[in-house]
Amino acid sequence: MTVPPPVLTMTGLRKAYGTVQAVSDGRLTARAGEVMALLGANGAGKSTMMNLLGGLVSPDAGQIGIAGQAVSFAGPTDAIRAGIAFVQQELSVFGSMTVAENVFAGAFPTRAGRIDRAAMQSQARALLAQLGATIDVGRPVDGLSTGDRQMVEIARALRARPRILIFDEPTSSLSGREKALLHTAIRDLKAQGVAIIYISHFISDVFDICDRITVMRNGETVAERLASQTDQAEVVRLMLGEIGAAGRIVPDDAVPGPVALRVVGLTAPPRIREASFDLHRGEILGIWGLLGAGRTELVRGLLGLDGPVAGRIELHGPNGLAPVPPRDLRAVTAFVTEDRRGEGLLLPFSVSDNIALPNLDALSQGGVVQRGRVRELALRLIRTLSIKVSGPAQRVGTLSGGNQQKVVLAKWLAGAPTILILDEPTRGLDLAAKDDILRLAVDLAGQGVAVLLISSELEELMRVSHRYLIVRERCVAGTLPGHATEAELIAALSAPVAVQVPA
Amino acid sequence: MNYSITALAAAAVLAAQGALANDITVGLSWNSKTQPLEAAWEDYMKAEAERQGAAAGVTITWVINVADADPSRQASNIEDLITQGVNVIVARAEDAGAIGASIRAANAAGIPFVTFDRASGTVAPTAHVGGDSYDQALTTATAFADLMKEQGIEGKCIELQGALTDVNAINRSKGWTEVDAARPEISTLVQVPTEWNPELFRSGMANALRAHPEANCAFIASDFAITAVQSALEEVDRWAPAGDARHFWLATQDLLPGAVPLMEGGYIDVSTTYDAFKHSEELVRVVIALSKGEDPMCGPDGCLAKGRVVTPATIATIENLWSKTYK
Amino acid sequence: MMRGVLNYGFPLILAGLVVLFGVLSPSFLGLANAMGILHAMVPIVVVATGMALVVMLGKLDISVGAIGFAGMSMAAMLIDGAGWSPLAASAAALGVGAALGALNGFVVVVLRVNPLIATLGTMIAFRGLALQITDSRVMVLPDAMRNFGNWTIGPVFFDVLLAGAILLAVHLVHRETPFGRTITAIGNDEAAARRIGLPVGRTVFACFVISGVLGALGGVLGAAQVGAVTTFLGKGMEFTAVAVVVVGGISLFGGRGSVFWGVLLGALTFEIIRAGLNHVGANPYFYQLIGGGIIFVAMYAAALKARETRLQD
Amino acid sequence: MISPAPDRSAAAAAIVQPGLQTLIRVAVFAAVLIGIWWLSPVFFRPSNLINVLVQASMLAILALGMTVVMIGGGIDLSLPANMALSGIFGSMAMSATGSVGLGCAAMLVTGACIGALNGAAVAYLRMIPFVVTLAMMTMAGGLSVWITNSTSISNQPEPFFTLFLSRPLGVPMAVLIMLTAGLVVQAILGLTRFGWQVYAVGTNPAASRISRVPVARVLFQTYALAGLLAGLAAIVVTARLGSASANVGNDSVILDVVTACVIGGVSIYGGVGRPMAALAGAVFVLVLGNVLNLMGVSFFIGLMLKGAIIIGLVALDGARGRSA
Repeated sequence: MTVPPPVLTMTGLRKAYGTVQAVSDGRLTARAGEVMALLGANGAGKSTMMNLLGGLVSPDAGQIGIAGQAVSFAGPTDAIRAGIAFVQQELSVFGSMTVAENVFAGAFPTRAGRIDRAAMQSQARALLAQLGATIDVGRPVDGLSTGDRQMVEIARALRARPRILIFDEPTSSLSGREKALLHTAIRDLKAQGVAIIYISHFISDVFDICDRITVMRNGETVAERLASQTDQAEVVRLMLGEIGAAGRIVPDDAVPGPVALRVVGLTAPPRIREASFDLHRGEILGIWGLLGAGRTELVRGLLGLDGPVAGRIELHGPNGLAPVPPRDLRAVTAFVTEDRRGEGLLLPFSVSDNIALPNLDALSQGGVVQRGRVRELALRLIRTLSIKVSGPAQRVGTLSGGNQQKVVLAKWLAGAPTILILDEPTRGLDLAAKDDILRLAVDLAGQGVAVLLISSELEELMRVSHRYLIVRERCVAGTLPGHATEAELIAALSAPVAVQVPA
Repeated sequence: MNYSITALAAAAVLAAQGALANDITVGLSWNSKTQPLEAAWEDYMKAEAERQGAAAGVTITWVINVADADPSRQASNIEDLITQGVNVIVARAEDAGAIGASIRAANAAGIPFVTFDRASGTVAPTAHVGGDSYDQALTTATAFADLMKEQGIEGKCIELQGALTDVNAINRSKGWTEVDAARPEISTLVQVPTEWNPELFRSGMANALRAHPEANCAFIASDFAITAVQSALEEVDRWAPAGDARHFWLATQDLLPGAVPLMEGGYIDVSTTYDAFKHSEELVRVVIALSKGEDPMCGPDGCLAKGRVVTPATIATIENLWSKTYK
Repeated sequence: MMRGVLNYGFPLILAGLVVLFGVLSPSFLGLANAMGILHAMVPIVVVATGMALVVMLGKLDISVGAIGFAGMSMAAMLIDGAGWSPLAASAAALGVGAALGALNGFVVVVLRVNPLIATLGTMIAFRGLALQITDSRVMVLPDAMRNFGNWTIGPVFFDVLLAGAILLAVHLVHRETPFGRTITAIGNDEAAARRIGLPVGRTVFACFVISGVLGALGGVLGAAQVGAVTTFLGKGMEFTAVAVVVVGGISLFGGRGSVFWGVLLGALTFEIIRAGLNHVGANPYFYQLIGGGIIFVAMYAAALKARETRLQD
Repeated sequence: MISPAPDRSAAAAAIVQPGLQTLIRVAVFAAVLIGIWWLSPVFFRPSNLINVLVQASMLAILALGMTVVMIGGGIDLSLPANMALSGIFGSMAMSATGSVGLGCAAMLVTGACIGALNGAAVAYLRMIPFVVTLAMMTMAGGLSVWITNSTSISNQPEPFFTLFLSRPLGVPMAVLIMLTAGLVVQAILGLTRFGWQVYAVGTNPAASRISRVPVARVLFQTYALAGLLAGLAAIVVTARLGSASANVGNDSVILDVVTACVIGGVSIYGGVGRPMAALAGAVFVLVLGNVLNLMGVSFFIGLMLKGAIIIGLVALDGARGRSA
C-alpha cells in the first residue's frame, strides 16, 4: 500500500496553562484512509492536543497544517469549517428528541422555515446506514442503548462530511458487541477515505483497528509507530516511560492480615462487570489498570456512590465477615477521590472546617461543635502530615495541590478508618508531596488499615503495593503478587481477554 | 411601607411652628388606594376641612399614608401616626379584626380614633363614620322590589357579592337578603362571591346565567366593574335598556363613575349612591367635634351618611353626585 | 405502566370532573357552557403558552402576570390620555411586553442571574411600574375594546380562536422549526447544547421575549373581556400559568412535554373546576385549596416521571 | 488533565467576591443612613428606632427561616402563607380552649409541620424547591381562606395580648423575640453540627455526601426549622394585629423576605449567609421604605427599586454561584 500524504500535520506545538506546561512538543499526523491512534497516560497532553485541533484553545507555538495549508483557528467553527469533527467521550445527545433530530441538531434542513423532516430522516438514515447501524430515526433517543447513542453521535459528526474525524475514548462505555459494531463502522469510514484519530486507553482496541500509533508522555510526542511494527508491551512502555528505579518501601511478601473486606460479583453495567476480590488488613492492594479500564468505577460502586449495584459486600466485624450495604462500608472507609476539588474538599471552607466535617459526631457534644477540639485536631493533623498552611483558618481553596490532598487525608485520618481507598492520590502533585502521600499510606497499612490504591503511575504502585488487582475492560482480570516485575504487570494489561457481554 | 419619617418630619415642622390650640393634625390611614372613590373622599375631606374649619376657627393639617392592602403595614402606619402625636386618627380598615389593635394603641395614647367607611369588628373606636351600607342595600332592594311590582314582573335574581372580608359587602348582602325574604316580587336564585375581582364578576355572572337561564335580574354589590357584568349579559344577549324585551333588570350599589352613563342609558334600573361627599362632610364634622372634646352625637352604629336612591328618572336632576362630576 | 398513568392521568381526572359536574348541574354540559369555559380560559392559555416555551428550556418566568398588567396599563393610559385607538394601544402593550421580556432575557442570559430570582425581581418591579403609571386606579375601556373581547362568530368567541391559533402556532414552532428544536435540546441538556455549538444564549433570550409578548397579550385579552383595567389584572397569573404548565405534564426539568396538549389540558383542568363550582354553587373559598392540591399532585407525578427518565439515561 | 485556569478564577471568586459585595452593601447602607439623617434627624430618636424594630419583627423572623433554607441551597416561598395558616390554627385553638400556651404551641407545631412537608418533598422526593413551596403557598393560602371564610379571628384571650404586647425593660416583646430568634438561629448555624452540615450541603452536596453528611436529612431539617420560625412569626404578628386572618400572608410579604435575605448577603446559590445579617436586611427593607417615602417616592417606585436591588445583588453573587 502506498502511503498517502498527511491530511493533518501538527508540529512543534506548545501550550501552557498558567504555570503548567500542558504540551511542550506536540506532534501528530493523520492520513486519509488511515486510523491514527493517540495514546498517553493521563496528563500526557492528549486533551490539550485535541483542544488545539478543535480550535478551543490556541497554541503558544507550533503549526497546524491541513492538506499542506497552515491554518489557525479562532474558534471551534473554524475547525469545523476546515473539515474537523469530534466524537466526544461525553455523549451530547438529547433524550426527548428523535434520532434524526439529534443527528441534525444545529443544522436542520428546512423548507420555508419549517424542518424538512422527510429530507432529515432520509439523510439521517443514510448516515447511520453508512455506519452499519440500523436505528429507527423516528424514535426518541430515550431508551436507546449507549452503543446506539454513540452511533447517533458519530452520525452527527459525519453529517459535516469531515476530512478528519476524532474519536475520544469512544468505547469507554460500550459493551463488547457494541464495540465490535463501532469498529466495523470505523473501518468503513476509513475505506471512504476519512482520516481518523482514535484516542483510547484500551490498547487491545488500538491494535484492533489502528494503522499507526502516536504516543505522548509529559506533553511531548515520544514516538510514532506503525501498528504492524510494534506490540502492546512496547506501546505501554512508551506511554509510561522508564520506571524510576526508586526502591519499594514495603516488604515484598508481608504476611497478609485477616480479610477486612470481601467483594463478590459486584456488578453495575456498563460500569462494573462481575468484580470479585479480597482486601486484607494491613495490606496495600494496588489497583493496576489503564485509565478508563473501570478502576474508579469499581471503588465508587463499592461505596454505592453511583446508584444501585448488584453483588455482595462483606465487611469484617466483631463476629467475622458479614454482608453490609454500601452505606455501612462508607461509615468505616476513608475515600480520597480522584476529583479533589469537586468532591474531596469544600474549597471555600477553612482547613480545620474541612478536616472537621466527616468527624463532627466525635467533635461535638450534645450537638454543639467543640471549636476547641476542632482546632486541636486540625493543628495535630497539620503537624503530623506537615501541611503547609498559615493556620487552621486558611481557606483550602487557596492551598497548593499537595497540601490540599494532605487536608483530604487529614480529614479521614481523624476518624481512624479501617479501610482507606486512594484514587489517584498523587495526581498533579510534585515529587516531594507524592512521596509524603505514599509513605503515609504505608504507615497506615502498618497500623493495620486495609488500603486500596489506584494509580496510573506504575512506578508508585510498584513502590507500595503488597498485591496488585488487575482491572481491565470494566472487570477484575486477576491479581499479581507484590514481587511481580514491571514486565509482568505490563503484560497483564495487554494480555488478550475474552470480551464479556454484560447481563 | 410605613411613613414614620414623614410623620416625624411633620411633627418637627409643627413643633417649630409651636402648635396653636386651634391647629389640629389629623392622621389619615388608607388601607389602599385602588379606586377613584378614595381619591374623591380625600379631596372632599380637604375641601370640607377648609370650609367647616374656617367656620369653627380650626386649621386642619392632614398626614396621610397608604398600606397597600396589608394589615400589618397599616398597623405600622398607624403606630407612626401615634408616635408623631397627631390630634385625631382616621383609618379605613383593611382588616375588620386587625384594626382593633391599632384602636387599642390609640386609646392607650389618648388619641381619638375614627374608623371611616369600614367599621371595626373588635374594639370599638371613638367614633365610626361611613356610608350606611346596610341601609344602602335596604333602600336599593326595596326600590327595586317596588319597580318589579309596578312592572308586574317576578324578579328571579342573581346576587353578585363582594369580598366577604369587607364589612360593607356583608351588610349589603344582609340588606338584600332581608328584603328578598320580605317581598314576594323578588327571589334570589344563586349567590356568587367575587372577592371584588372583575374577572370573577364576569365569569361568575356568566356561569350563573347558564346555570339559571330563567334569571331576569341581578343585585350587584358594587358597580365599580359593572362592565364585567355587561360583558356577561351581552354574551347571552340580555344587555338592553329598559323597555327592550331583552332587558335584564339590574340593581347596583354605589353608582360609581363607570355606572353613571349606563344608568343614564337605562341599563341600570336602581342604585343607591355611595356618597363620598356626604361621608367626607360628616367625617370632618366629627373630627372637629372630637378635637374640641365634644361628643359627635353618633348613632349606635356610628355617624352614618345614608345614600340616596337613584333611578334613570332621577339621575339627571340629583345634586352634587361626585361620581357624575368626578373623573 | 406507571408511565401510562402519569401520562393519561389528567385527561381521566378531567373527564371525571366533567361527568361529576354534569350530574350535579345538567346545564354544565351544554354547548354554551363549553364555549363559556373556553372563553374564560383565553387569558391564561395565552400566558401559559409563553410560559411553556420557557419551561421547555428548563427555566421559569414568573414575571408574566406583572408584564400583562404593565402592558395593559400602558395601553389603557394611551387610550385614556393620548386618545389612541384600542388597536394601536394594544399593539403598544405588546411592545411593552416585548421590551420587559427582553429585560428578563438580558438579566438571565447576560447577567446570568438565576431565572427564578431574576423574574421574581422583575415581577415586583414591573408591577410597581404599572401601579405607578396608573396610580392604581380602575380604568374603564372603550366599548369597542370590550366588544372585541366578547365578539362571537357563531357560537365561538373570537378570542378563543385567536388564543387557539397562537397556541397551535407556538406548538408548531416548537415542534417543527430549528428554533423550537433548539429549545428542546437546551431543556434536555444545556451543557451538551453548548458543546455542539447550538445558539443557547440567543434562544433563551428569544424565549423570554416571546413569553413577555404573550404575557402582555394575555393581559390585553383579559382586560378586554371585562372592559376595565383594575389592579387585579394578572395578579397571581404567573403562578397559575406555572401550575397550568405543570398540570399539563410539561416537565419543569425542561425538554419534555407537548406545548399544545400541555397548556390545553392544564388550563381546562383549572377552568372546569372553577366553572363547575360556580354551577353547583359550591363554597368558592374552596377553589384555591383544590388548585394547590392539583399542582402538588401534578408535581409529584412530574418528579416521578423525571426520575424514571433519569434512570433510563 | 489538570488545567489551573479554572482554579485561579475559582479562588479569585472565593476571595474577591464577598469582599466586593460587603463593600457595596455597606456603601448602600451608609448612603441610606446619611440620607435619613439629612432628611430627618428625629428618625434616630430611640422611641422611633424601637418602633421600626417592632414593625420589622415579623419580616425579620420570616427572613431568618428563609436564611436557613437558602444557606442549605433551597428556597421556601410558602413561609408567609404558612405564617397566616399557623396564626389561624393557633388562634382557633386559643379561643376554643382559652389556653394561651396551647395556642402558641399550635402555631409553632403547624408551622413546623408545613415546613416538614416541604422538606420531605424536596429532600426525599427530590422535587424542585421553588415549585414545591409555590404549591404549598397556594394550598396553605387556600386552606386559610377556606377555614376562615377569609374573615379574621380576633377573639384571642386577653392574656395572650398582655403577654406578647408587654414591654419588659421598655423593650417590646416582639423585638425581644426577634432578637432572641436571631441569636438562636445564628448559634444553631454557627455552633452546632447541624449548622455546619447545612453550610456544607449548601456549598457542595456531592462533597458533603462523600464526607458522611446525611444530605437529605439536613435538607429536610432546614425546611422544618424555617416552618417553625414561620410559626413564631405567626405568634408575633397575631399579637400585634390582635387578629389572625388569611390576608396577613399577602404576596408582597414573600418578596420582602427574599429582599431582606439578599440584602443581608445570603446567597441564593447556598452555603453563604449570616442570620443576623438577614435580620439587619429585614430592618433595612423597612428603613429603605421610609427613606423613599420621605423623599416623596411613591410606594410603587419603591417596589421597582426593591426588584432592582434583588437582581443587582444576585447578579453580584452570580460569579460565586457559577464557580461553585
